[in-house]
Amino acid sequence: MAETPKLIDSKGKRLDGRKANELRPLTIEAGTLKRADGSAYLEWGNNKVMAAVYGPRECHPRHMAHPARALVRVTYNMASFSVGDRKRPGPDRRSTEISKVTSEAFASVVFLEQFPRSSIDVFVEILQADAGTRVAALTAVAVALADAGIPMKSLLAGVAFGKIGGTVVLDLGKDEDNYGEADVPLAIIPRTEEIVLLQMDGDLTAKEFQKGMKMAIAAAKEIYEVQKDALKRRYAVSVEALEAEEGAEEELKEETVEEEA
Amino acid sequence: MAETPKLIDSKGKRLDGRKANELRPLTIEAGTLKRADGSAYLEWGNNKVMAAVYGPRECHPRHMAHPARALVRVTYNMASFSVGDRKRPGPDRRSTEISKVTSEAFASVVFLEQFPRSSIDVFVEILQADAGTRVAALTAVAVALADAGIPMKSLLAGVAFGKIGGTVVLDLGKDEDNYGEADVPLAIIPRTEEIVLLQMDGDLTAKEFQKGMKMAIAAAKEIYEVQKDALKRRYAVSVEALEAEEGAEEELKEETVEEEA
Amino acid sequence: MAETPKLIDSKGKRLDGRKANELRPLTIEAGTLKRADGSAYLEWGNNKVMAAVYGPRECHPRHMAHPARALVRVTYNMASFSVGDRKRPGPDRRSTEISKVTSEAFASVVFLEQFPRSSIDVFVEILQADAGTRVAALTAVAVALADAGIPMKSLLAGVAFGKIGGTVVLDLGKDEDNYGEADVPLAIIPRTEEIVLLQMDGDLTAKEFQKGMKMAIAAAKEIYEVQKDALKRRYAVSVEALEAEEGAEEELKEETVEEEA
Amino acid sequence: MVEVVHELTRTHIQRLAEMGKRIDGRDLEEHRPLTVEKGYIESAEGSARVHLGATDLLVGVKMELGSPYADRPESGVLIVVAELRPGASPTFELGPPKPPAIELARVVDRGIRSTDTVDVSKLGIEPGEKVWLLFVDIHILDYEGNLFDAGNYAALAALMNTTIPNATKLGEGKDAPLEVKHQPISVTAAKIGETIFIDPSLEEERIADARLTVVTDEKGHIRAMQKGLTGSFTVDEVNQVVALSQKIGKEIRKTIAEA
Amino acid sequence: MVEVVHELTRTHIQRLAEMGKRIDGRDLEEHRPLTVEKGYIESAEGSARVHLGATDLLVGVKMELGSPYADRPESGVLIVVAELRPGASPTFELGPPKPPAIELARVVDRGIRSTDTVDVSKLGIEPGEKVWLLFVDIHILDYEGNLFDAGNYAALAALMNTTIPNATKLGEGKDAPLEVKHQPISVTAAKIGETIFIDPSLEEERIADARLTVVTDEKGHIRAMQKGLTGSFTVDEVNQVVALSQKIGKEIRKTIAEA
Amino acid sequence: MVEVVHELTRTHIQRLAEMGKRIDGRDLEEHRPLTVEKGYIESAEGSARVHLGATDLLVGVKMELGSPYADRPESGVLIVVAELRPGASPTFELGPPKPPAIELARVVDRGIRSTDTVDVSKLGIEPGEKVWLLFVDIHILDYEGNLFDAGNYAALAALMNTTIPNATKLGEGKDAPLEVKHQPISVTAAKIGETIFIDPSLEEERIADARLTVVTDEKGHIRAMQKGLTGSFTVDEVNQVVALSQKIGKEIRKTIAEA
Repeated sequence: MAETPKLIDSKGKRLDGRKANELRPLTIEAGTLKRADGSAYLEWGNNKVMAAVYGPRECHPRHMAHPARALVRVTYNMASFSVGDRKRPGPDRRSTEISKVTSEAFASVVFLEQFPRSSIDVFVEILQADAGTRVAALTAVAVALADAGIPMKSLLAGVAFGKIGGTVVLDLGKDEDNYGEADVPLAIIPRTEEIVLLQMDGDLTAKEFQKGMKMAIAAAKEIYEVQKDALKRRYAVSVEALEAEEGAEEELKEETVEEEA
Repeated sequence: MAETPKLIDSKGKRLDGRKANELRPLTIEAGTLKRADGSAYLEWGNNKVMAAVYGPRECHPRHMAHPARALVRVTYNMASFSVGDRKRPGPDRRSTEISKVTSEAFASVVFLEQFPRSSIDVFVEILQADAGTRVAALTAVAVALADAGIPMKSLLAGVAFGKIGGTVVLDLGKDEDNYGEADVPLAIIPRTEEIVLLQMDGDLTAKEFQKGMKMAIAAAKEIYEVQKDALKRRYAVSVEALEAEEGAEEELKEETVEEEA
Repeated sequence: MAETPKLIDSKGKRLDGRKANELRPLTIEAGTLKRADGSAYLEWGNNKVMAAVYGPRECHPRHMAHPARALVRVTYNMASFSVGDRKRPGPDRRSTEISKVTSEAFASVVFLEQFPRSSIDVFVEILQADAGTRVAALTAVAVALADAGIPMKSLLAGVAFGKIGGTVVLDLGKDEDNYGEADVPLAIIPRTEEIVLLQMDGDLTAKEFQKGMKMAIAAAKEIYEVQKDALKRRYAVSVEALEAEEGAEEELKEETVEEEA
Repeated sequence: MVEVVHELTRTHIQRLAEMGKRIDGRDLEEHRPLTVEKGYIESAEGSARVHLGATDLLVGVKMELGSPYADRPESGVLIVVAELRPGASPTFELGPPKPPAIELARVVDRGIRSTDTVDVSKLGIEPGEKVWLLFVDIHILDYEGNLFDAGNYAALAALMNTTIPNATKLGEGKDAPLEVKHQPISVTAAKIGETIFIDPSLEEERIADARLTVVTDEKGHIRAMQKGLTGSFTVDEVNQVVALSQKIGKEIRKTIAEA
Repeated sequence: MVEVVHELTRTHIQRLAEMGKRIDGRDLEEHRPLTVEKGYIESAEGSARVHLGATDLLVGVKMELGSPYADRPESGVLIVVAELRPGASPTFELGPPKPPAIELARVVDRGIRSTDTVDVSKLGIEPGEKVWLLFVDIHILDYEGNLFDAGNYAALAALMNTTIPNATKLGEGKDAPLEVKHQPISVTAAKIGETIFIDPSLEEERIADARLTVVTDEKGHIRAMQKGLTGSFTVDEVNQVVALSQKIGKEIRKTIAEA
Repeated sequence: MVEVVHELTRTHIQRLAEMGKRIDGRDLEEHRPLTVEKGYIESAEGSARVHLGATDLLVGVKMELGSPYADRPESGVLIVVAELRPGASPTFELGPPKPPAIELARVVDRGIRSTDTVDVSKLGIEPGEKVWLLFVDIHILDYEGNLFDAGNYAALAALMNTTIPNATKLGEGKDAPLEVKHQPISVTAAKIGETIFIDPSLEEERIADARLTVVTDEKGHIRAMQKGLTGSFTVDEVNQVVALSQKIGKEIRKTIAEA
């Protein structure tokens, strides 16, 4: 094994120059695909992520439909060229688990009862993978769902914290993830600070965990601003371009965004 | 290849001290699982077997349902740790064949016409495998079906005979199976002596075959006593413990056992 | 790699003695299977091909049925022993593609609107493979469909041309295919000269392509005669043997053949 | 509807049986005409096409270089695969082998393997590294009943026709015929009501209560058995089928040897 | 119908919870009786059967020789697989592992791996060529809730019971006990309404809003977590579950060590 | 309903065609705007993102070390895979590649392979043991028609952008650009009624009777063809599409080279 690099210096500066509680650069664009009902493209550090939403639509296969509510199905997929060694196409155990917990996270915020027997199908593609792909995916999916006009209690912000060189830090980069001591991916409802996705492995004291959670909640609010901004830019364009023909549909979307704001 | 051990001595004594027509120790316990409709746990030599029965229940997938009778589907499975070299999970060709012939054997005794469009699903797990797992499985399944209250013409007893060192013997152990000259697994209706499962490979004259069949039929009656005993112990307990709440259902089961006795 | 053999001599004579525009020997027999609704067996060079047709019949799975027309599904399969190195059973990418384009070719000539919600299922087995298996398969399938009494605008003739040693030739043999410079499999409606299947790889100028197409169209008419002859022999027999019991059905078949003639 | 048809067929077949007759005119203990064509497929190392009545199938034997099993590093590997191709019957479906195909392959395999028809210990090349894999592929063309017997006959005939491609594929020595040490012959009986029918046709198979296959060798020893379907046999019936298998096996063995 | 029953159960469970009680008589922070039987399966290199209340499962540890991962040529390989066998519950189906089985395997794996419970770097044999593969197979027999904890307990107990088959399978040296360096213990809580229930039974699991599993080590450090289901936790609730996991983990660790 | 809409679209498209026009304003022989962005994905050895009108797809080229084919022990291996990701269209489904994805991959492959665009014989490392595997993965992001051409353009552009990771992955020598010897360009026509439309949009594709793809090289030679859908072409129409492919191919080749 290669030697562990020094991930954080005595002044708390990280390999890429970030401070402990600093996120990597994050940009989001909403409505990037033509065919999907909603979509979003996200770059976060070196992650490149595309999310597409279809629905609410008739649930297939039918026996999976729920008589009283919609099913949210998120499929997380890594493109074969998104990582150093080619990933074989198709779901593996890791992506199956991420798809499951991400679907559960969004089921907590979508108003499922409005769409009995339906499915809301979300496909999120990691086109290029840096660390933190699952929270990047989750953050993009939230915007794509809003772009599709799916009514939600709130957007969700995905964010991770971890520990490197004994220090609790936010949003691990690739080397930090490989050589660090803990990683805690989260999905947070920004306004209420509720936790809807939480995974962890590594080694943390209860105190370190609590410290990290505080950083993550603060970061979730930052991320939320970037998400809302993406949606506002999208609908600023939309209003001009689409007002006439897509009026009714757009109104619903606007409302969703309003609620968030 | 390793040298063949001497499987039987001049006095007809086998490696483990048994006589030619002697079974390995056999114990059965009925009703060992909470979720299943019927269940049984069996130890036979070093075999450890758990059988679970669900049904009669609605047959899935529906297109497999028979309009006039129930479908009996036995799934025989070896746990990955049940053998020396880890078995890969999932059905292989051997277990598929055993599941098929075992399902056919039970279809000969269950009163299928009482449950049109239904399935009776049996899952039998080899937790630890000695030789003779398929007849051990079959013997356990018969008890689990009775425990589930499935009406049957009769219990089935599973038993095998074979040939080692030129001698026809009952119930081959692992070394006898590996180095012996023939193996004949059977399922027998104890009272009528009808044969409902019969497989064989090896080398037997017609005379040797006839001799083995006689031994097997006698053994089936012994095994049948152990099966009935397991069910009696189960319902002795049941009567005390469950009389009040499960009355009606138990009556049906008792009747099934009565018929056997 | 082995050295490229000289595929064509200065007099235009090929390895097996054929001229540039000469087909390998071709024989077809119709009605070779008992269970199938229609069938044909073909030998072409060293290709041995069996085609079986079932239908029109209810389409399974149902969700694939088309409300206004029949579905033609051709499954092209190479037997595991049909080639030098054993082929693993099951569809591979090559056979999936051939099945798709062959299905599309036949959808252009079958009167699909006569059989809404139905499927016409064709299974064609390459029992022994020389070069040109897909056009051999296609030629056999056309006869099997007619044998099944499926109404068609026309039979289809399959034929290939290619380039070897710089010369455009018809119907490549195995060595010609391995070492040649181009291969162009085609399905042609003989009377109208329409192209319903066309694939190509290699290197051809537009002129060479045009030259090859002329040869292929002439050859398609030859092949068509062999196809019709197979059907006439089949119905000559049929008329004697089956007139009484299969009268009505046979009439339909005769008509189909008449139309062709 | 299908049920009703089966019930009528059943009654008809049973009535004929009382007179010792069958719907296709055979005696109860008579198998259908058997034709065996060895060497039908040139691309295989061995092959045979068999018609047993209207049942039509091909076996191709392919020999490839591969790795041995860890527990038998010096032995070649024999693999029997059956494909119930969907062209052979409206009841056969596309997709990976289902239980009936697996049972067929395993029963044919059992007859060959338990007699050491092929001595796989002679098919090693480099111990632990490289051995011959011997694939016996059963390909059904037309299914009119009794695939166990037809498959066994074609597999045996194809093995008798097999050439080890030493020169062609291994590049060492000469191609040489595969030695076939035994001729296990399978005979299958169906039980309908109380009657035993040898070599059941498709119509008989469909309504049969029970099925019993017995494979015997040239000494008349029993080498493999398989009971199927949901009915039962008495011990006497089993013994009767064993005796018939021994007797009929002799004839069939001769037919295959002479093909 | 099922929905209505769940709603009634839910109301009942929540009313009891207001009084700090549960339908099976336990306290909110009390786990079900745990029994651990190490060495239950002789054919495995290590094994344990665990009952957590009526939840009944087996873990077998198999050690086989195999190839390392390309990026860790000198390390053995640890593989955790869970099979929700269809005999264990009417809701489990035949077929390849579905998401719940995969999640179970991965959460149990995470607890073992993040603590280096087994030092895989000591399970290499020939770098890049041959290493020990350590399969931890979780086999569910009877499903009555909380498979994450039961699976973790059985996996740990089975590893503590494992013998490296140096002599038996590798033919070098002596069989020797596998060193188990840490004892990660999983404790799972369900949230129903506003109440936290430790070690949810099946009835509780079915109606739970959210689930949180926390794995702690012998120092009380957090080593793995997994939140599930469609509800949410507040940060305070998460911290509460962490504290409970630390406390209950100690007891359970003792029970497993002494089994 | 869908059928009716298609019929109306069809009538509309055909009427416009009579005037030499198309619903998106293009001429019949005009392709949609093409943008090519080489090097879009840093984690790949080569990549390109292509927009052909609203059709949006990515090709990533990955180079890995692996084993050669037995019959070409000294050559590298080129593998083209297409994934019709379900986010790209409501008609694309999860699961293993279906026939349309396989056809797409094989047609793109055919163009690259028949021209020896990449000289795989130079991608061997140790004969018979170790060679470069060159994976060309076509990942559809947004499907608005004519994937064959877009896939071909992106694959070619990605190959032109590819670096052989000699130092990075093999640890020998320096990373070096992959040599691209030819520029095969695919041009696809749809036939609707009697009219030929170049580069069909999704709307046109849906109602097309027949489709013809012609791949030509820099000399104008034909290197690959694929006819699809259930209609037919006359020989004259085929020749017409060949000529158009030669002509349009030149422009596109230039666009890709300059990207």
